[in-house]
Amino acid sequence: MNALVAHLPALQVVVPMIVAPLVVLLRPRGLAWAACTMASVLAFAIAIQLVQGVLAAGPVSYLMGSWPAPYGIELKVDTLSALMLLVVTGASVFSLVGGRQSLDAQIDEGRQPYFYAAWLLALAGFSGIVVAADAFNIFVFMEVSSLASYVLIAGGPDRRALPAVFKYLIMGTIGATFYLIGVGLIYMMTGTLNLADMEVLIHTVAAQRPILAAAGFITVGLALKAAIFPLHVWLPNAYTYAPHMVTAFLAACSTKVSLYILLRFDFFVFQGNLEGHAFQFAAYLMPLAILGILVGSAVAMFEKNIKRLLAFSSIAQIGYIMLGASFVTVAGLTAGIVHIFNHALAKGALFLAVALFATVAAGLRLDDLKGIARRMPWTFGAFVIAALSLIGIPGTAGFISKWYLISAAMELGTAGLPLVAVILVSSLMAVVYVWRIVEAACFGEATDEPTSPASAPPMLVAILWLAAAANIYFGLVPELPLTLSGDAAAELLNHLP
Amino acid sequence: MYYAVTIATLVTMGLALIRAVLGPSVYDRVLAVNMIGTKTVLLLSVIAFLYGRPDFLDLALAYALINFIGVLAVLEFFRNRALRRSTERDEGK
Amino acid sequence: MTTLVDILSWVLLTLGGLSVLIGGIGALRMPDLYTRMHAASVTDSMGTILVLLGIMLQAGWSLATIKLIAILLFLLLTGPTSSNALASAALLAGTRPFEEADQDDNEGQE
Amino acid sequence: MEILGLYNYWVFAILLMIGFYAVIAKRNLVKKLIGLLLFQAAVFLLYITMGKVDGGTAPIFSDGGNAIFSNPLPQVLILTAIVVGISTTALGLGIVVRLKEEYGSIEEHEIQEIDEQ
Amino acid sequence: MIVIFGIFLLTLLVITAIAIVRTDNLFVAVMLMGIASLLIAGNFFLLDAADVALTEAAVGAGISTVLFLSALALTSERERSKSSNKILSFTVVATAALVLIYATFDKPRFGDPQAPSQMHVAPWYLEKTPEYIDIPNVVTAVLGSFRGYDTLGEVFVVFTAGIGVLFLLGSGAPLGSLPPEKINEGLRHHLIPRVVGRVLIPFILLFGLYVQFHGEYGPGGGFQAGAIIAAAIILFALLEGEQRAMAVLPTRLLLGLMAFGPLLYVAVGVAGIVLGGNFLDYSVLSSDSVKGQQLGILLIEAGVGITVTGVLLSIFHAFAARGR
Repeated sequence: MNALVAHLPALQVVVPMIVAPLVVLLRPRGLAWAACTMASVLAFAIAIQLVQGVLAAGPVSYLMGSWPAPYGIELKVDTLSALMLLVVTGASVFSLVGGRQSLDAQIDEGRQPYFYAAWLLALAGFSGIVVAADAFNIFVFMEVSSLASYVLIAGGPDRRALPAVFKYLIMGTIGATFYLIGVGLIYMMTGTLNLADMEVLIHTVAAQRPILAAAGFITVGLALKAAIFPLHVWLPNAYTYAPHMVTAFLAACSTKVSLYILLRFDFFVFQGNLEGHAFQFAAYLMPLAILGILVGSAVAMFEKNIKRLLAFSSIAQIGYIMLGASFVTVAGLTAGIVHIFNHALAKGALFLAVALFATVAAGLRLDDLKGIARRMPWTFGAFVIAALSLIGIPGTAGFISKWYLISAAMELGTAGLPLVAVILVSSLMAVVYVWRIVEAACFGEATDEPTSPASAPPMLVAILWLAAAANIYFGLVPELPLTLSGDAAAELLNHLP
Repeated sequence: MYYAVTIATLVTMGLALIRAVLGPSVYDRVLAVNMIGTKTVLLLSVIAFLYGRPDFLDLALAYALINFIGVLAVLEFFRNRALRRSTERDEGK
Repeated sequence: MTTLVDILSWVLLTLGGLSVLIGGIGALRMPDLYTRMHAASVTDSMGTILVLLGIMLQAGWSLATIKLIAILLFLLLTGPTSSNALASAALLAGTRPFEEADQDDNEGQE
Repeated sequence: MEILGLYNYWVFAILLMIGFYAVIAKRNLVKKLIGLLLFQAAVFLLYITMGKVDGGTAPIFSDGGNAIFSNPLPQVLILTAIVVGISTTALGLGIVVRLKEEYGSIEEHEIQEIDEQ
Repeated sequence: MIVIFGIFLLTLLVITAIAIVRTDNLFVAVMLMGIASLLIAGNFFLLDAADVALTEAAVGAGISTVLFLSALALTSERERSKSSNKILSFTVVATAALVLIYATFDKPRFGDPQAPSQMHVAPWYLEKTPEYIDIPNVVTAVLGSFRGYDTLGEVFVVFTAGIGVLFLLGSGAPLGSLPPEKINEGLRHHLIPRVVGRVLIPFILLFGLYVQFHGEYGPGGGFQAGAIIAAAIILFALLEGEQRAMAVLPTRLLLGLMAFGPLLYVAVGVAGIVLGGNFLDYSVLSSDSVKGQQLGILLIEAGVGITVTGVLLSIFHAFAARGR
């Protein structure tokens, strides 16, 4: 067993990869879900092991094929990637364990093996990005995860999923290709693909223009993938028409993985080396983050479909993460990174609740949800807890990130005051859109009784409550995510001169 | 002398490309694609010798083969289209 | 002996290059599909044979020559085949040869 | 020669522009995918160009004495990228075929109009 | 002189690209795309990238043309709408291009042996390949071993695309469920292509195997071989009809190939762990580390070839079956 511990970074990616082809071949269809869930749980366990290892002994490095680092491909798990692994694998486990009935209802039985294989590939792709320490390897796994995500989203029962996924495919591929151009330009000037090596070598490059262009291309490409305002146009429809469980999974981790690469590149590779890059980074991203927060929340206030509403809220939340990062201070980065974790908790739980609503309600417009609180009190209770966490009420996980964000903004002095105002205003907007759902659910009169009194799958309710409880737990005992993100922020900023 | 052949091949590729762009019918374009394909095979063979690496003739062989399959695929596409049109016409009546 | 082989191969290569070029010009300048195909086949068969034979003489007796023979055979088999398939497809689709289609003063030049 | 030395990079930029323009401006979905292929092909050209060494030959050892080889690494990367490109295209075409079946159209704005009704 | 040839090819390429964007006939655009692929592949060959040239030709001019044509047969071949918001698009595109051209002026000169990209990692590969792996083709060595993990990812990208298309379109109708008059006859009534094709297909398959196993010595490898073998079987399907091709290689078998390839690759990697090395460390596969590396590369190349063949044929059948 001890021998295997050294191989955990590789196994994190390899375990779902082995199971994916097997799932396609499984004969009795029901096994596909079971195999997929088991692989996911195993991946989650590996992630927990890695988090413990990183907290105890610092970053773990792994040499693929035993080739030394800049020549072969290196994997590296530090606190930031450990936190991301926890989010990615956790989201997968929660949605799979709870989501069986929901997925059975939305995906034909004959197509399920392909679907679950794609799920595992998405999981492998996200984990692969997070553990990679090689710029080109990140591209390869980015494509694995993207292609798998397209497949998952295209599984949506509504035909509108197809145009949505096509748009995502086009924009995602443009983003990935931009990233590839950036990596190519850096390689041209430094001759390496290893991130740590790049960081050292860019110092020695006299001519900065290609590097500057590379920074631009990589930032824009990843911003496309991460749906940073105004490059978010693919996101609302993709999230709305995907199968509910896919939305829960992807909303919790997919854009965040792209944000993770963005942070890694901008802080590790560029900021210490490009003159004034920290300032440019802040100057470009802060307005976009603020606009994203305000526009996302504002649109969410007027949306009629609950999934679309939550999708626009996601755009605002991505804005929070970027806002924290754009301070370029330890406090700001800590706030941003911890919000990756907390937002995954809140949004994941909300989408799980939406999946439960969908089993009973006729549709997912707010009008369809009238009176749902009386029909599904338990589900609704958990929904409200998660929504409070989204708003940032004290006692929930969301509060922690908002609190850190506000204190980080206060550190900036008077310049921070408008930012605090933005955060408060957008929180009020969140109150408004959450209230619209609550109002419809509690006080609306159901127009007609459901034709089939389908009962909510108990497993999903249990998982939902687990997620809601996690929102409260990490609101009261936030040490784990805070330690991880604090360390990660310090690590990222260590690279600044 | 290799250079002379290379230049002749390249110029012919250019001429065929003009034909492909001008058309006018799709068959002209297929013809042009086929021509460019065979000229690429010749080009590769000559350049392999120009570079002194005759082991790269494999590539020329692969190109010849891919080109053939491409042209047949196009013709199959035509045949299908003609079939589809005729069935559509039948259904229209 | 080598000089003789060299001269012979240069001649072949030159002739090959010329046929390739002439075919290319023909494919561009000829008035309709079928005549263009005629011109293209000059490059496809004559040009290919001459150029590849020329290279073969240069290569001498080696693995490269065998590969060149394979390429030559392949091109000689597939070239006319695709031309045939193309012409029949075009004919079936209703593209008429030049003299019937065009009524202008080009007629009768054949 | 100095100008020629950058010619490949300019062609890369132009090709990238053409492909990118087709992706953004064209409303036909198949045309968008074709544009995407061109766009990616441009990037392949960038990588392969940077790997070329004067007087070098392909990085495959042979008995001949030439000791200068071009850079193998960009070639490896592009092999992978070509495969990734065709995979994306195949999946995109699959989606286009399904769209045609569901909506009867492969024009972006027509699909949008159908959805809005 | 070679530089001039390259420039000429690139110029033709730009002309082709412009023609592709301007034509409103999608079919013509696909044909021109095939030409563009050949031109770009020819240019790769001039730039010393033999392996890439082979792949680009097999993929761009062969497989992608076939896939586009299959999709066009199911959709439509005319582009009905004009471009939208041209000015905005042009601004975005022009910005990107200006950034790139701005960056070119500090780039190392084309072909400069002192350029940083030739100095750091690359010489190590050229120097160490004979010592550690001892195969002539450095590209295969880097692809299979030094950066074998990337190639693993690539195989899974292909696999994902395969299951994606099968998920969207289904794997095609099983044999015998169609009324006989509906069975696609292919080009069977065209006697000449059929006879010639029949003669050629065995040789093409043989050539595919040659490319597969010769990849360590010359240009080639699993991906190119997979594409060539798939192309040969697609040729068979075109000449003899879809149904006969499916009878030779039923969809179930293709699915098996598709899943077996990645599994073989991962299994080789895991064998590295089991035998005491790291993941994808082939040197532990045999008592002699060089032999182990060669064995590992042989096996993973086989995995790549199997995956690519299976996936490409599955995708082709999925498209073809949709048309019935």
